Amino acid sequence: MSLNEWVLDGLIMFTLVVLAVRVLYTRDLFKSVFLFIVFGLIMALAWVRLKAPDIALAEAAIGAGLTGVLLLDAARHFNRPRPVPHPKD
Amino acid sequence: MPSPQKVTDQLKAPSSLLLGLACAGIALFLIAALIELPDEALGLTELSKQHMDESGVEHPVTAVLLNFRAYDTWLEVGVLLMAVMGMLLFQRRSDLRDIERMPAPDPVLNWLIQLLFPMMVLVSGYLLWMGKFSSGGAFQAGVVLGAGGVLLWLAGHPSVSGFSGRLFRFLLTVGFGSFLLVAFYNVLLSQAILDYPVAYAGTIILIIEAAATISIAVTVAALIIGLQPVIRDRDRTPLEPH
Amino acid sequence: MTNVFSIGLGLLGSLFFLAGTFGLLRFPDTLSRLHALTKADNLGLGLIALSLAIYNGSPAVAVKLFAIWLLAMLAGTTNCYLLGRNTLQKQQQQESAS
Amino acid sequence: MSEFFIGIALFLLVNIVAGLVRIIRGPSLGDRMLALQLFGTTGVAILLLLAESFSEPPLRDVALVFALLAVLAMVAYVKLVGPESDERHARREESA
Repeated sequence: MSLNEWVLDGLIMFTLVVLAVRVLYTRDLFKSVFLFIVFGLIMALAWVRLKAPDIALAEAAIGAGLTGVLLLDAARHFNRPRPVPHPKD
Repeated sequence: MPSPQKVTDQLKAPSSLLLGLACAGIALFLIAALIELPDEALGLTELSKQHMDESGVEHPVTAVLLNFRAYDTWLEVGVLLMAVMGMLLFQRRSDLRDIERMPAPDPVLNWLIQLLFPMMVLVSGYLLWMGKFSSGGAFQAGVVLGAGGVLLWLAGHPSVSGFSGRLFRFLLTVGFGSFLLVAFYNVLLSQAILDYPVAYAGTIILIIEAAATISIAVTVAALIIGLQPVIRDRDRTPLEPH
Repeated sequence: MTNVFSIGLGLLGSLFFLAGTFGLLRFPDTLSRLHALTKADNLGLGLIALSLAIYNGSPAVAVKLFAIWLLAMLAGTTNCYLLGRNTLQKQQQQESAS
Repeated sequence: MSEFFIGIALFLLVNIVAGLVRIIRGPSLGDRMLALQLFGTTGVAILLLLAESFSEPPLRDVALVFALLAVLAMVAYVKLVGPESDERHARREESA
């Protein structure tokens, strides 16, 4: 492996760990969600470097598309104040 | 029903110590298992390579997933089906017809989905077809197609909630069902449950994969769209014919 | 000769990405950052794809790279429109609230 | 030559890591969304570069899927989180 590849792998690993820690320890739910989406992107690169394009493909499809939508929706539900029961009900 | 706060309070008690101990135990066990691994991997790589020409496909991953260990994939499709059934049960509905509709798309979004959705269908089919030769396959293709469905719904296209309940349930189960049909046929001929004849293996795999793709797509889209609140019957607008 | 071309285009493309990142980090508000990013989206990726297509030489690969670039541009433009409108709506909401 | 492409990929990855500051700082959700959009495009470029330098054509498919699904998060953000969704929510409350 060339020096470039070593640095690339090292940076991917380092970023993944930092992102994972920050996703867990961030108070703001939306910030966590965004960090998690970036985590998915870097994870896809890690799968590429592990010579697993199949998993990278699945990670790209799920991480870039669907988890983002799902988690954004979930974070919005947590952030919005609970609906007060309407007097008519 | 205890509030979330109470649940966390209860967890703080000795049970969290127990949980920690259990986690540490599992971690130790995993580390021990890693150390105990034999030096020379006796993996099945060689075995699957030897039988590649009987699998009907040219990509080792697809061969393993849909031929050598097809029951594994079958059960995974089953797990997805169970997940969507659980969601529908929880929300007491049997289809997505009464789901809340997004406002109709503005011109730019409309233009976008008119271009992008057909492309998603195309790429999904491409990934499905490529599974035979290289990376790709039912799962990836299904997720891309499902993402297309979610995009249509987000943009306010009425087609997603326009599915009839019967068609929706058919599409949900067609992947699991096609595996079941092959298994049933093989049991009748008293063969191994998911053994394909070598001559037709490629075709059978493609058909099963296509069915699984559709099921996975509908499942994934339904899992996301189904989380939206139900419109109550009284303010439900009749569906326009589309 | 082709190598010189693709090295030049690759360097130019990465320069646009650098500019995009700079804009993202240094510009003062959302809308001006939006303005910086469109360059990285359209030109950076386009130049890198062109560089790779020239180096690879195969027409099939070139077509695929071109398709990916078109898709990224489609996504980039609509994303910018959506986000720009969203930001404006938010500003109007805040103004009418205050 | 493939070393050159890996070098550029590395440079682009450094760009992503630097851009993370915008995700963490914000201040608004729109800014974070914007950073995500840039990361998506950069990721596509990195994948294309790696596909060439390791001669692994399947990576172009990964890049294709990334480019295809880049809009999804943004449409979801605009429709589910932004002012539009607040309006929708208010309407639902009224009609209930």
